[in-house]
Amino acid sequence: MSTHTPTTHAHAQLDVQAIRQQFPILGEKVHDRPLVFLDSAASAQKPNAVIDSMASTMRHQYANIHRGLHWMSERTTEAYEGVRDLVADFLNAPSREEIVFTRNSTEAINLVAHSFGALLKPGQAVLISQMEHHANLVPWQMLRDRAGIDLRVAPITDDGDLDMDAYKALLADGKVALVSITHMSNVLGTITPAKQIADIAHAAGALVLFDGSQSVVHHKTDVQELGADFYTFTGHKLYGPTGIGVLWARRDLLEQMPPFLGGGDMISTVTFERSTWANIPHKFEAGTPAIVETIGLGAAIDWVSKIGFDAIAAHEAELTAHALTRLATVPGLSIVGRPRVRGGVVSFTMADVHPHDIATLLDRNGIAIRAGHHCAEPLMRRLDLSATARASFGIYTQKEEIDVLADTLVRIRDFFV
Amino acid sequence: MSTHTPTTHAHAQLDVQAIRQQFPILGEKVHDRPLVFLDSAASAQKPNAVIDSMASTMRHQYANIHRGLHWMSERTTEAYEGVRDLVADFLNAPSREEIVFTRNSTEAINLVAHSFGALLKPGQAVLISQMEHHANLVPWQMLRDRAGIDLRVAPITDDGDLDMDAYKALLADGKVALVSITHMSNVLGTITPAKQIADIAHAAGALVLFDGSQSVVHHKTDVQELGADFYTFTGHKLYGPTGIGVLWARRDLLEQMPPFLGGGDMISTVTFERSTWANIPHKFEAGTPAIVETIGLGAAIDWVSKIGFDAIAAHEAELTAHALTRLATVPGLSIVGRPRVRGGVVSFTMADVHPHDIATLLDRNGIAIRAGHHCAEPLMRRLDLSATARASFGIYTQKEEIDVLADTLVRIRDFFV
Amino acid sequence: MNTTTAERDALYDRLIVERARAPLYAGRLSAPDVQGDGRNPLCGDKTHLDIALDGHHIQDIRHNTRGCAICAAAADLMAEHVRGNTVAQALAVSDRFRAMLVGSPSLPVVEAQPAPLGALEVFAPLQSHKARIRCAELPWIALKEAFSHVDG
Amino acid sequence: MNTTTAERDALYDRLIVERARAPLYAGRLSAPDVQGDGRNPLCGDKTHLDIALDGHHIQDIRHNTRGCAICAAAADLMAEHVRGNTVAQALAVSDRFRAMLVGSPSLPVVEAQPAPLGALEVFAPLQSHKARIRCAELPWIALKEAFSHVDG
Ligand SMILES: Cc1ncc(COP(=O)(O)O)c(C=O)c1O
Ligand SMILES: Cc1ncc(COP(=O)(O)O)c(C=O)c1O
Repeated sequence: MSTHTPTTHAHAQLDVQAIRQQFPILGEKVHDRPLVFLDSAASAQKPNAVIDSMASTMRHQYANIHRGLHWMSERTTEAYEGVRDLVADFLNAPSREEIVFTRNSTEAINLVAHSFGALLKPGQAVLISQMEHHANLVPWQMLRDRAGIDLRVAPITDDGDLDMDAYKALLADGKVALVSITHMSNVLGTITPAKQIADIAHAAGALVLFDGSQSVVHHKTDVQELGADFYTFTGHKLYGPTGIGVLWARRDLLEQMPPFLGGGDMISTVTFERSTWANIPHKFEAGTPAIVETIGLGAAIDWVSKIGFDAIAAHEAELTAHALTRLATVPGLSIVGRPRVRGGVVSFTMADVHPHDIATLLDRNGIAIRAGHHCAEPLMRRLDLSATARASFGIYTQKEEIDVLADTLVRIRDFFV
Repeated sequence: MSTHTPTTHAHAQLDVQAIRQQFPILGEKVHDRPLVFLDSAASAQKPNAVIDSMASTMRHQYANIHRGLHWMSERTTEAYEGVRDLVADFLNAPSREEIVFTRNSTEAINLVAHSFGALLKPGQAVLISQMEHHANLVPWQMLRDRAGIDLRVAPITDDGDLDMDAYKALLADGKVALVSITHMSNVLGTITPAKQIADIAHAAGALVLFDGSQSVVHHKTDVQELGADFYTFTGHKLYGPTGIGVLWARRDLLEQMPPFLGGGDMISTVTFERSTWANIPHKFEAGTPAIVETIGLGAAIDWVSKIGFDAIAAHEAELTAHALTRLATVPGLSIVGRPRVRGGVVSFTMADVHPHDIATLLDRNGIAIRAGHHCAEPLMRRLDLSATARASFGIYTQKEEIDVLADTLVRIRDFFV
Repeated sequence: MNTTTAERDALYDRLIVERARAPLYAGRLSAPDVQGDGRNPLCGDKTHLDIALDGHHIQDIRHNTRGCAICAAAADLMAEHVRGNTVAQALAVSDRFRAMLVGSPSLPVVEAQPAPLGALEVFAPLQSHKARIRCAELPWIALKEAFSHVDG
Repeated sequence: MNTTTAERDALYDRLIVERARAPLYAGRLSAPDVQGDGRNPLCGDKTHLDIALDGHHIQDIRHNTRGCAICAAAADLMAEHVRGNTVAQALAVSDRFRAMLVGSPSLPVVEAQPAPLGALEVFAPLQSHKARIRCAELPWIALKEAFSHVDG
């Protein structure tokens, strides 16, 4: 953090080679070919900074946290709680107590569906969109079936943008208590107009949750500027460890919400008759947390912050533009989604070649992409597709890798047609 | 696994020095003194085998699992799912599909309280004991308050054993649907007579869950032999990573239980109207799991299995006997709990010296123990104590460390009296 | 795809690609005796089978498949293979096919005449692409489903 | 504890150990004007304060503490320190004491006459034992609670 060199937006430039050196896995071969990893939207690879911070914690300074009075425990507690400060900074949250650590985005959204959901009354509604990941759909269906609330779905346009008029109309009757919408689609790449979404929601008396799983990776996130009430993300897509995610929520909401999981660390006092809850955020963190992974997430945030989102966003914009141009030259290829603002995720289909065959054949050439419904089945149905192929780009992606992708796609198509 | 050398019970002997070499942290100094780590019951230290397996996964073979069609994803899926086989073996579970990965024991018990709890009717009861960790108490209180079930508490004897007559009596009316009891107390060291507990529960028509958080570390666990219906444990106490725990449950129970968290990977099909669930165990694993931590847990289980529970149990029995003898010579010291069968956990108090002062003063001498209510407040109240000091032993603990503990306690007592 | 790459892709044997593109047993039967369906929600692959029986023999079989090349070719080659078989024979082939895909140790010796897999062996390379095995299995799941209505 | 170890344990200053063992301000007042309670559920530490006021001055104060040496000594030394103070002065000391424990940067300069901590400085080493800070703070929490019933 201290060595952070400010980069101005105009001159932000990544030294991709230097960055790639920090990801040992990028030197691996797959089927005797150099690995071309274009699946970062599913999960990003980890830099040495993250791997080493986790290993070093376990080698030199580890013990269970919060309840220990000894040195190892106090130092580990400091490291763990220090990451809460880092995450609060990272999201520009008003306070560190508003940061709750979870396993992943999925658990963060489930926590809200459970604990905020417990405050909802039958007849109230939750509003999601047609392009949600199952993580931001299934928990609300389960809440609907449990609590008798309404679940509404805002449509998207054929380009893959949120249909803002329809969105507004769905809020009109004032029954929507919570809008829960992705900040970036993991299929279409759409970056949603979060500030506008929040303003409209608030005007209609609804709160708003953004699923930031994809978006926090690509640009600077400021929950206050966005006007969010809840925000979630997941460590493993942010070059961090698996097993760690984040829920940010406004203090007053966290304070009102009943706890989610019960157990150690989330209580104030316990008798057999009744228990009282710890203050936020601890009320929502039951049991021994993912200590080492939280520390690893801190290392990831430090690492990303040093590079800076100006440089990252510029790099990814360039890659995405290049990909859209190059893929357009592949015969029979169609890009899925043409949103107004997009991140580094490009879905496509190819006439006469099923996405699964594309993925397997690319893999035989060392190229890792994803194919399927991307945990967004209802979106697939909206697009009238059963699956897409998806290439996604990270901090370490090189333009040349996109060229290899495009060239190989041409050969695959020749093979099939 | 393949290099596992069978050890007979009689000759099982640990080479503690060789084992200590594998734990880099044990070479650290605290306040200029060599670390004496007697807090393994809170969380164990990690051997190189675990640290290296996690680092190596992130360096050489990592991607998101289950949905990927490329090499990195398929290999990572194999590694992750391979740990399910290992854990099934470790517990002698009838089938791998009965192993559900969670964050920790706490989440595992919450999962049961939520999903099995959803099958209970008002008037039915859950029976716990007086010596439960908050993790096996608070989730049942929350269920009680949510679902109108009864929560019963089986008393313990003054020695710290489960009062078997009282236990039986509490089951007599046939209303208890589930007995949820620890397999080893984290405060008293009591190893409960699990098989007998299960037999009595079953005879009364109740199912039984054992909280194995402490016990799996010390001896071989066989869920079939115990007659358990649910069993939980937590990776970080088993020399494994944080962020990973295990629920084992009988297949028919898992199949009946509704899901816990909703999201990716736990579904079969999703429409906006309704979703259907994946087969077990996936139904209970929503979102991207703690992939690297699961692989690390596999490394821990491999490592422990190679050493063998005969050797581990013999070593810990010797340490515990030594500790009980040595601590008895410390003026003013009282051992808390004299259970019939015990594991490597010893709680104590000292006249005129508060456990917190003991812990801090030991820490100044490099000795890490725990002091407090150990997340078992109601047990403290039963014992009429506000806190205890607790030393706990692991595979790497040396007799000499217990001597250092006892000698330092004598000096601390002199200092205060 | 140039030769080098094509060689590397033994998985996509010419036969698979051809049958996926131009299946010989696609279509419907006008009066099927039994029908079966297979669906893989993960990728949207679907297959429908129409089967005409003559006693216990499979007299004719047609498939209607929407899916990847592996799935489409597996359906077509399955139809070709089991046509003329008895139901019991076809189910034995099914077991053998599955054993080949998951790379399980040889079947029990009690099986007197192991059903030969013939052209179906083009799918053997799936052993190292576990995630795609279900694509090749889907038609066989549909076949089993169809036969679940037949006793014999 | 031998000298070497005792030196290492600057945290447990003689004064702390003595006051924990033989407090000078333990007990109850027969007619307290205000009372305060502090409780740390984490370790069961408890303190009860009886305070006699003379206008805005703390005329007398007694504590009844069950807890660790840090907590017990903190209660006793607090009582000694604030006796004779005005309520406002005592609260200023409380802030200063807390600032010392958490090692926060110097208080705002607007504070004209920084209240001297005197003997309370024996708790400074807690800075590096964060988990024990609440032990020393507990009596001060009870004090604030007592004063919450006083305006001024
Ligand atoms: C007996 C017992 N049960 C449950 C737990 C909870 O384990 P975890 O915090 O890993 O969920 C612990 C450890 O803290 C324990 O000792
Ligand atoms: C938009 C979106 N939301 C939620 C998730 C769920 O993230 P996780 O699986 O880490 O909980 C993902 C990633 O899979 C995603 O892309």
